[in-house]
Amino acid sequence: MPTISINGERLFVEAQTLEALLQDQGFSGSVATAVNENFVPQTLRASHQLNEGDRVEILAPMQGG
Amino acid sequence: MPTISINGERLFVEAQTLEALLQDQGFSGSVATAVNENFVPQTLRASHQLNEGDRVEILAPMQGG
Amino acid sequence: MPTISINGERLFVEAQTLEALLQDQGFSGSVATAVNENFVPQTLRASHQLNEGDRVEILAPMQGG
Amino acid sequence: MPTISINGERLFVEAQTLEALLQDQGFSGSVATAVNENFVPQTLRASHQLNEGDRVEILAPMQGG
Amino acid sequence: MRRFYGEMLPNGLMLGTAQYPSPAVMASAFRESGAAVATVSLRRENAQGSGQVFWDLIRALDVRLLPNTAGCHSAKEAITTAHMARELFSTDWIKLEVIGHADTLQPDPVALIEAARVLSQDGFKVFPYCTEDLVVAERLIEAGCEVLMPWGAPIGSALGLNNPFGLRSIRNHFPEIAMVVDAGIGLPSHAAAAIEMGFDAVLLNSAVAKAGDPVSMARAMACAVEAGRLAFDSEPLPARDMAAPSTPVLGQAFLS
Amino acid sequence: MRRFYGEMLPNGLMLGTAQYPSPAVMASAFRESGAAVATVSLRRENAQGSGQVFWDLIRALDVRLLPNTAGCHSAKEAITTAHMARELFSTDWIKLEVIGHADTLQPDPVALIEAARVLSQDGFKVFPYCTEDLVVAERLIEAGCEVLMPWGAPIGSALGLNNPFGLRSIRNHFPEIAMVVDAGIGLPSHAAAAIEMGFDAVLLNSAVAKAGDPVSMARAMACAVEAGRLAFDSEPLPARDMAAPSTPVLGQAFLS
Amino acid sequence: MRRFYGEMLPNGLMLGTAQYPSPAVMASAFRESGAAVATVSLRRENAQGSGQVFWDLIRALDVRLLPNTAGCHSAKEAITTAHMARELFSTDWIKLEVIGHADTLQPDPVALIEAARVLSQDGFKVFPYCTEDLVVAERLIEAGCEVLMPWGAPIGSALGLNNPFGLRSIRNHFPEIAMVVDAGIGLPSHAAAAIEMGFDAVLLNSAVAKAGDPVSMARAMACAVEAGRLAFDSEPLPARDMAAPSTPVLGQAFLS
Amino acid sequence: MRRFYGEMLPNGLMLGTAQYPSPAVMASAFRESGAAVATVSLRRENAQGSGQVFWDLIRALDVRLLPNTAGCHSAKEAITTAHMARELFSTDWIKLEVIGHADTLQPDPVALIEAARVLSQDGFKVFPYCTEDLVVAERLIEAGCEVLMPWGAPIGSALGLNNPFGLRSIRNHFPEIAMVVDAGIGLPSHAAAAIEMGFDAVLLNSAVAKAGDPVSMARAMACAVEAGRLAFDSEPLPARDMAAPSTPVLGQAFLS
Repeated sequence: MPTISINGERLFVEAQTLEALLQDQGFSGSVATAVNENFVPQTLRASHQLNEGDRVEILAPMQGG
Repeated sequence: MPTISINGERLFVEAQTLEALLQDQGFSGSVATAVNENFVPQTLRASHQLNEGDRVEILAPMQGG
Repeated sequence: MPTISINGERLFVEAQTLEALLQDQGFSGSVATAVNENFVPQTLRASHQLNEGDRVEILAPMQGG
Repeated sequence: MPTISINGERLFVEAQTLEALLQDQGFSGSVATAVNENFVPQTLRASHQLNEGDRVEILAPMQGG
Repeated sequence: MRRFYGEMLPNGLMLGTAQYPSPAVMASAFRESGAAVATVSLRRENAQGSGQVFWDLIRALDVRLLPNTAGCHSAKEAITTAHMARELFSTDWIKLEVIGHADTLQPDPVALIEAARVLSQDGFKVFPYCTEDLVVAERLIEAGCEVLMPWGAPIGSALGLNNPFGLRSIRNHFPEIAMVVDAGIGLPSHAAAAIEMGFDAVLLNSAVAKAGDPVSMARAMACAVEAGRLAFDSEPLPARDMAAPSTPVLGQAFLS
Repeated sequence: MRRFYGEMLPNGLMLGTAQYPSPAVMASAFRESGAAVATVSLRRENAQGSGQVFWDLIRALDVRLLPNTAGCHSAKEAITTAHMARELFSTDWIKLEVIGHADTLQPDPVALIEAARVLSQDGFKVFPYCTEDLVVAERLIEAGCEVLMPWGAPIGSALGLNNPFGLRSIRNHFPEIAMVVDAGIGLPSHAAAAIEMGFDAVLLNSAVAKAGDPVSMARAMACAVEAGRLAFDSEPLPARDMAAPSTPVLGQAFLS
Repeated sequence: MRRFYGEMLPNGLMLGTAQYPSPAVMASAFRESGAAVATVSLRRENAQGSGQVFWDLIRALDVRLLPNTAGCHSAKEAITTAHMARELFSTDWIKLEVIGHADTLQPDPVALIEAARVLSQDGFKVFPYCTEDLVVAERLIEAGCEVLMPWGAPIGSALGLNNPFGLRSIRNHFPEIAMVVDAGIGLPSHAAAAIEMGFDAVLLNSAVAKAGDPVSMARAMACAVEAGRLAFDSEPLPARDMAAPSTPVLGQAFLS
Repeated sequence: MRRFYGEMLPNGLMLGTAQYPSPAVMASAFRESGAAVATVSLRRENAQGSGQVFWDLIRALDVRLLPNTAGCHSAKEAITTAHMARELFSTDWIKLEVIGHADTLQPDPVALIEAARVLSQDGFKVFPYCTEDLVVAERLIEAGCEVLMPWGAPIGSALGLNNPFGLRSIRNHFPEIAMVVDAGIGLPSHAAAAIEMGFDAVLLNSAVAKAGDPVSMARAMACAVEAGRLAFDSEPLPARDMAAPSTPVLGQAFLS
């Protein structure tokens, strides 16, 4: 069971893929993902295996200038 | 028969009053008048006697900034 | 014995002339004088009679910009 | 006998070294040298062999802002 | 936006009527810009009544008129001209110009104050064309003026606001007085800047009439005045020397 | 007005979405101003999906989106963020920000050029936030940028156009390139001046969002941009040092 | 450098004598700067003769005196003060100040012209403190003034030259008249800029007297005036919009 | 005044040696101005040894030399030139110029940083000619530069300080770094203003060499730099918006 960081917070997770992680953590809306500072497109989330120590970023739209 | 200046031009005129002068010279529209650098209102033109050497100014609307 | 004002202060004075006034009041250095807002040159101070209510100004050099 | 370029001009020269080239060409004052865009210090001129096609720059002090 | 002698204007754009390529272009410029006020002048009429054509045109614009005393070099001349204008244009508004310097058309402050006093007493509502001089402004107000028209720059120069400090100063020293920046405006940014400073209106002529396309430039100026007015009423963000992010820094991702 | 990567925009106003008192005020500011483009950003989402509310709001605006890479301090970070933004906002437009100086948020020219090159090759349409530096501009264009976004002044400063010479220079040296003055604009007169110089658009945020009344300030900026655009297209009267009368001097009466 | 009523001054620095931390500092400031002229004033003397100390000090400076009429609000008051000053300081030079606005100490142009006329007829050599107004300038010259002293900015503001256009204009319109920029100068660069424009001198006081180190600031101003004078006489390179290399491009090496 | 790589200079004037009407005039300009530093360059020598005449002349000036890499368009070229200059002029000081834009001679920031890093590691004391860009400045400092030379305006333009905000900003952000305003200075008031802002020196060439009288202009610049230095060290009176009398109002006479 890998320890990964999601948006800077360390968690023990059961999910093996990025897709599963998003579902387990309850992210349902429009988000974009990166693992270890590399973009992971939506279409590759299901096949993207998570490894111990991965740093996952899950971003959503926000206000900007 | 007095010699007066109308808008800077010297003329012999028969008119005795400012009103008559305007009629004789064919001014029919909206004009304002001054004699010898003093304003003569429309209402006083009929009673305003012209004298030898008078300087009459007859002004009309024009463009301005 | 006239009441006059010297530099804004009212005083009873015995002096009859501006010259005498300056001496009585102890002004000895370089000053210029005005009475009732009119300049009184040094050469006329001796002959300048003071009257009741006169406003005397006695000015000296000062800093200025 | 190599063909080299000196300050942009192509020449057939007999000199085998940079030092010899300077002497042959009559450069006697304060100059600095580069061959093929690399600086060649004064101390290395005697040992710097010239090759066919070398581009030699010989620079002197000039006005500058 | 302050009232002009008690009168509310629909907007802060005053437009001159001189120097257009044609009367039709002038009429379009007024229509398209919706200018609140048109400045007009007087000239010697000839027997053909050529001034009447302009008069008919100007009445059709259906806009508030502000006659001027352009070209007058003395108080006396300006006063007589003002009286003639009042009768001719049926308005007691008068843009008082007394030229003091032939080259720059800069106003003569002494004659201006004198003429303003006489005309105010005669019931005129005087709009004096002046500089940003605070003391002259105070004298004009004492003379009865409820409106001031300081220049931005010399007439026809299109230089904009030459002395922003002086204009801010005159604007701030007389908070009750309606003020129009007259002369020198060449671009919409100049007009907007004047209104942003707190001026109630701008008066311009050559910037519009002598542009390549006077009609669209007239619209540009109307937009600029509206922009300035809205901004003035919106309590703008004050300028500051230091920088700040305009995107909140919370929740920043670490992707590096 | 030049095209932006081949696309014609209805007007030259680009508006940020940050720092408004409320989402409703933001939405009104967009509606009232008719801004052609809205800038947006990305942040870490939480499980409650709080970013989705903003997303729904922004889609309802029905406006072209321009996501930014605000907060990125390296090329790598900006590139990853750009990819995430492209997927999330379904647009290949990206406002490329690579912060080089923490205080002033000034861009890092070296990293900016590098990121612009990579992203252009990846099919992005890059809008780089840059300074008025001509050489950096040339490198950005070589890197594939068809649009440049030089600053007016530091972000959030409201100082306007700090270096008019530099801005005129960058505008004139690359006549084919669409350019947006981004950052520093505080007042409508600043926005109008930028467009009058030949810039195609302005991008602003805090001047609107942090005004006392953001909605009317948004309208003010829209008016200013329109004013600048009309003026630029109207061939304005050139400024000149000397003065000229704006009333014709023919037929001048002698009343003195 | 023009003459002042026929008199050649050794340099273009005129310095006030007010507001120094101490009389000794003032004396050093004059010595170190070599100022050509000292402005002085008048005040009510008391029986202790406290004005005499200053008088002794000022005579020891061995510098041309220019008494002022500071604090006068009417022509009458200024005229009387001028007469008193002439007697007291044994000079017919008078810096004519007639305050028109209490806050800003801006001159009253009407009273100024009147007082200048009366004093000129009384044989005074009038140095009127005025604004950059061309028409007032012309009236002052007609009144007999051969020198004008337009302000740079309000007295004591240290803002420098608020209206460079106006100052250039007044300087260029009256090429025969000696002119001094009086008031508002805060830094040497302001003083140098005034002289570079063609002004003959600057008059300043608080910039020196209220600096942390008045003596070295006085020297700074002397250097600045000299710099401006030398530059004006050296036919400076005109500014131009485009760039040019300052190193000749002939014989450029190819090292790349 | 900060040290330049540990070295104290007698004053803050650096003067170029190009474009003078004659060598004799150049020599006089240096003698009369007492400039602390002379910039020099390199060019292709011919067999007649014409560069040696200049070299003899320059050594006779007895002034610190600062060779430049003018005309170099790449880091490589600048580095090679720097090495040649170090040997030729026997100094490890180098004014690093890497041209990025042929017209304006604006520096290429990327190549500049690269060359600065290599040269610093090679023991050079690099004086990089740069813009007012804070981020480039920071990179240059990281690369080993202890001195920066931001431009005032394009080389040879005589426009002065185009972006005072940017110059103040770079000056204030790196308080430990010695800085020279290089390029664009046309008048003594520009030079004085730079020093007043806190810059340690100015470098100029065409303003002096191409003035009608280069020698007196050189003196003017020396005076201006001294004026600025004295003022900076004298704690100047801060500017303020409002006005204050510079004559004490106590004891004011009543003469009206």
